[in-house]
Amino acid sequence: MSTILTLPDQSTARLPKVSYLNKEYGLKSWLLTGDHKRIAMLYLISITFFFFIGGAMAALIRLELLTPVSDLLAADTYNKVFTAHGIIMVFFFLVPSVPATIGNFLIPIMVGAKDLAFPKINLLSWYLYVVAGIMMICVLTFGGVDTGWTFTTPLSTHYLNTHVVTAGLAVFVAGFSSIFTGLNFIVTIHRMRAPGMTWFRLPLFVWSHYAASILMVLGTPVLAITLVLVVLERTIGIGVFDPTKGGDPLLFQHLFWFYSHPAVYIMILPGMGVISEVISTFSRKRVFGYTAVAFSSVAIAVFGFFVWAHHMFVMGISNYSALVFSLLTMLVAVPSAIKIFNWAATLYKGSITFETPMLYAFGFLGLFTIGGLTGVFLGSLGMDIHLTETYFIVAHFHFVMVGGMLMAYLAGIHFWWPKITGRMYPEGVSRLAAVITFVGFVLTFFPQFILGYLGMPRRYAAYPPEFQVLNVFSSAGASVLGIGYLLPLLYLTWSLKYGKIAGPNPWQATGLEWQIQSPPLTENFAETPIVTHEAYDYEWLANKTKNEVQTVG
Amino acid sequence: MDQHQEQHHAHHLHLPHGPSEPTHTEFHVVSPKVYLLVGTALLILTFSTAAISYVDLGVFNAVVALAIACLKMSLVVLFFMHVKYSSRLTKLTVAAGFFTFLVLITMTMTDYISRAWGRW
Amino acid sequence: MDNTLAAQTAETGHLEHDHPPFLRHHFENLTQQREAATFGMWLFLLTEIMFFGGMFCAYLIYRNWYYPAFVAGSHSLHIWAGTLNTTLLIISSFTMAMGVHAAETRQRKPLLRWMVITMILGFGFLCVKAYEWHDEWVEHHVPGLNFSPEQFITGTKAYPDDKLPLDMAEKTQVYFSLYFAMTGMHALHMIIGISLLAFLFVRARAGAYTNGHIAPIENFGLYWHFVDIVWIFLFPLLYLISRHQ
Amino acid sequence: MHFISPVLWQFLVKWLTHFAIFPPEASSIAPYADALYFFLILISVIGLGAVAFLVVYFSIRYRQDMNPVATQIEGSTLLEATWTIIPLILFMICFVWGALLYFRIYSPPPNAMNIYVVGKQWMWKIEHPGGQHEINALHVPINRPIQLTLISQDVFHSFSVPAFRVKREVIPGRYNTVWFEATRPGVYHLFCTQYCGTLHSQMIGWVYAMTPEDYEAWAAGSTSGNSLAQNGERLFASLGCNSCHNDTPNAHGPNLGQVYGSRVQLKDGAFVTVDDAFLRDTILNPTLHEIAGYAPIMPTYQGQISEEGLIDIVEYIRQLDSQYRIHQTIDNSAAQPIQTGSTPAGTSAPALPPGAVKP
Repeated sequence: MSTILTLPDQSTARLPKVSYLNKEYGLKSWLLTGDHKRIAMLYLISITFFFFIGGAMAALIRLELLTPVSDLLAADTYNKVFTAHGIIMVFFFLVPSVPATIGNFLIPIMVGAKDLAFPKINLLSWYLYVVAGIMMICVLTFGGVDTGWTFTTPLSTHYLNTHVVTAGLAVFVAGFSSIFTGLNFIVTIHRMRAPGMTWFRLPLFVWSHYAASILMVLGTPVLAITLVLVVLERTIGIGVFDPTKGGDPLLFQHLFWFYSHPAVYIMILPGMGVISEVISTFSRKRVFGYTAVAFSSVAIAVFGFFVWAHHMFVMGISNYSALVFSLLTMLVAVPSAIKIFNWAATLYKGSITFETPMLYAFGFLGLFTIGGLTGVFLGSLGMDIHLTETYFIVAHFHFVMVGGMLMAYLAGIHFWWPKITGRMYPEGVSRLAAVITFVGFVLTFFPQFILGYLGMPRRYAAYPPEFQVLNVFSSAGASVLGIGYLLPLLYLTWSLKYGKIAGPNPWQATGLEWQIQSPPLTENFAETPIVTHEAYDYEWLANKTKNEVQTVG
Repeated sequence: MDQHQEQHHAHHLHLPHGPSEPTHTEFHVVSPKVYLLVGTALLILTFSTAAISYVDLGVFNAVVALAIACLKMSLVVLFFMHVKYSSRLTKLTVAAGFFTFLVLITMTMTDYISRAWGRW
Repeated sequence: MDNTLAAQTAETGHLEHDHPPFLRHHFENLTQQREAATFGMWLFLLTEIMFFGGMFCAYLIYRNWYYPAFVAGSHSLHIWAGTLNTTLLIISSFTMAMGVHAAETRQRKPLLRWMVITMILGFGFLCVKAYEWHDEWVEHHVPGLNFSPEQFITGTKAYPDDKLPLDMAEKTQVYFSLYFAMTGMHALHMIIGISLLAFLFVRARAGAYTNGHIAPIENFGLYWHFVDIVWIFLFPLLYLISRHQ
Repeated sequence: MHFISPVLWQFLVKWLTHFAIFPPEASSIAPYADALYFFLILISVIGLGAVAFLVVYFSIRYRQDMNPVATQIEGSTLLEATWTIIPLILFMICFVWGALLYFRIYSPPPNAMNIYVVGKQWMWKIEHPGGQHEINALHVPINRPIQLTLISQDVFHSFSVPAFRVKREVIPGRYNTVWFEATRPGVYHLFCTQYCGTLHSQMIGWVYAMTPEDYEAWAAGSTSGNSLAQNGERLFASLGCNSCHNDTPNAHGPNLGQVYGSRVQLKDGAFVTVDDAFLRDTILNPTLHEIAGYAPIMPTYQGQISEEGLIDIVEYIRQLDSQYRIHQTIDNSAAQPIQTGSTPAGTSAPALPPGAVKP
């Protein structure tokens, strides 16, 4: 199979003498760094750690659901396990996944800046994440928490005796870590762009991070105050959500979902940015309808704030209000559809190759399309009544979050791995991992759609025996999926030492980040770049390469 | 003010600092007289809102109280926080904050208000 | 940089500015640094709007539901304390604005003076607030800890006609829950503000912010004014509900 | 297979006999829900098919071997408009269809038979008007609309019968309602679908849809003796409700006969329809619903009546206008010495128009 991969001559190639990785040595130079690339690496390590903890929880869930009775785990243990899975995966993996690692690494480079606007706040953001993570680990160590990641009142405030307060505060702190990341991105994108880098020359990766950052900055504080109120209600007993004191528990749902619905866009938008870059690079073609894709990100961010009550259609919100929220939900589906079709159209008359990031991106396209379309099932009022709170919704958001975001995350990690480390990952085994992940994913989560329509409720430790066959399929798929996630961990680690030297631009991509050495210098650019071309301008790249060859010749 | 902006740009013309967009701040030093004036107005408004609350205006008590609070807020935002002299970007940021806050309130209220209308 | 944009890189950029010590390496120039700092602060204030926004939203809903309870709860607060505190905060906002002005005009002594006055006023606010909270504790108005609707059934001292039926009197708990959550969060912001101010004061005494590097003072001013604005809304919403009844 | 591994064979048999991919259609709503479901699947298949076709076709046609040099294309406003408007139209169809179904599921017909459901950790308590009490089981006749009035005693629960395609959150402090009409006799799952604590997965039960004859037989055989309304009547008297709500000329409270379903005017001038939720709330929070023309003297009964007791009283007041109620009360009044001296409201003179001012 043909490839666009162009590596320097391995016999003479060396990693650059000076780069962000080896400018300083020692633990202190990492833990007190202001360099966005080093902070991205700190995030990458901590996020991977939490991903595998959350993954272990998922494995336990799937093992327990292999049989209809609650035999491997007792009901209360099961509840703690799925709560830990939810909280860790949402707040400690998905929300920071692409933005805090790849985004942190690339946003300043892509806009042509030396660093994010506030390096110290960037570092603070990581420390907050670590503090929150340690709190969460403490919660798990000292007995867990069983509220579900949704912290539903009055269950969480009055009816549980687990570590709800600590878990709530952990999420609160993690929320501030996310706010600081988003704030830094917005300021950087507005204020730190290199000369000539106009808004419409920005890569779509930057646009989607901009949109996600808006959601982080405006949505997260509402979650923060909601959790503060839950904690106050639990500790001293104020009565904002407590029905026995006159409060309305539905208000908690409103405030919680005011953040937590936009949060799914926080999770998916950066992934969409990765997909734009990858598809463009591997079809050697500018993204079809750049403006449409850019503005659809912003549209998702704006509309994302208007749809939260679709999580509450059966809860007893007013029927009029349900109508409004359902209508708006249908509208927010449109920008996602626009993106999908634009990515598909980008392939048209391209020159397509199938390296690992592209395979993950194809996986993203398929799975995210299914995830998005099943979202329409759930946004459609009458259908939502039957499907909500069942495995259908579990399958739906896993298709979006795992099939979408995680695929995009892996696509991004592979795509920028040579830039981050200066070395290539092994192509063959990584293609295999991409295929395994896709197959395992479909096998795991597709049966759950059927289970959901059959009516199997979510968060059940035990279930009626007629659901077993599909659950066994799902658990079998999960073990395949597990292999699919372990493989990259192994071969990426291997490649740190044994991978081929990548050179500055192995993919012949157009982004600013590919025009500098891999791994980059601490200050990214030796001289402030002046941007004269649009994003994805392959002709500019071809001319530039030709000129260089001529100069050298 | 335009003139001032031009000067500012002229001054930095030789420095590449991001693409030129009409959002760059000019740093305007507000005279203490303005602060004193605004501060006095705020105090007067404070005492008047406290006093007016003792007058029965029906539903307008709440309206007047909130109107005065909004007026006070505008004074603080425009003068103490320099938004009147700030870039369009700052103004847009402030507006975005209030817009999202209003979205939170109005969209939540669609539920609470229409719940009282009954089933359909 | 073997394969870079060097050919197209501007010759300018590094040449003529005089690198003051407070210009961070990743900014091109001071304007960019100051703009970024101000913009970042505004974005942070945006998050603060939404943080308090959640509570204001709850307030709005429950005030509509339990209006008589909110009236009675509001009547039990000391209007003099509320007005005094509003006055203190507004004056402190003024002094802070003057402090920023002093930093802008590079006058160290006035800057220090205004900062001290601001700190004292903020501290005065907290003292009054503490007095009020103590009062409410004595009156058994703290929901969850020692709440009793008694006073609202029999009528308060200031408003003896405020006699609520038991079910509505119980709902004053919602009012006081919001009251303590909102004033508590506000006071927390005040405490953080005063601590920051103390830190800035120490730095300013060493001349840190009168050398043209005014962003920290300016941004702290924004924060302080924001906290003032929150109180500007809390005052009528909590203290001034239907005082004429 | 069985000669390879008997255990595996055993599992396989067990699985295949317990295997389902589609839930039974057992209510009048189910076909409508399924129709929308299949429509949505159709749209999804078309959408996914379109994307998959484009991606696969382009990947083959324009792979690097076939097309070494890409043609740069800016975009196309026409195409953008196409794939904005077509999905928008499809999604709007989904919205309207879904909204119509929502209307159907959450608007009980007026002649529905009412059954009360109380959720608590971790069981369903079902109260039939005839006085049958069930736990984790619900017996209903087929071909008759059944309305459920749901409330939780503690946390959020959710009442879900997949075979009927209905679900409603059961929340504390407020009645929610849902209705269905079973069409096929059988035994169907009843789930709590909102996570409600440790034994959430044990909060399950069965719905028994029975022919009307079987249902009659079951109802007659399982009654506890007193109907809910009768219990309610006793509670009504023992709490002293009838000292005000007694329809005498000097009564302090509104007459409750025929009040259910009527529109009453509140002090602030608004009109509300008296339904279960309103009745329950006026008993607990009378100050929130002061009726025009009456002094606000009703005390709250918060903390004095259990949810079941409230259901009894609500059901009693609900029955106060029907022939059923009058006959039952007259028949039973002799047999019930607990009956206090004052006249039960239901048996007294016809009610004044609701909300009207007493002379």
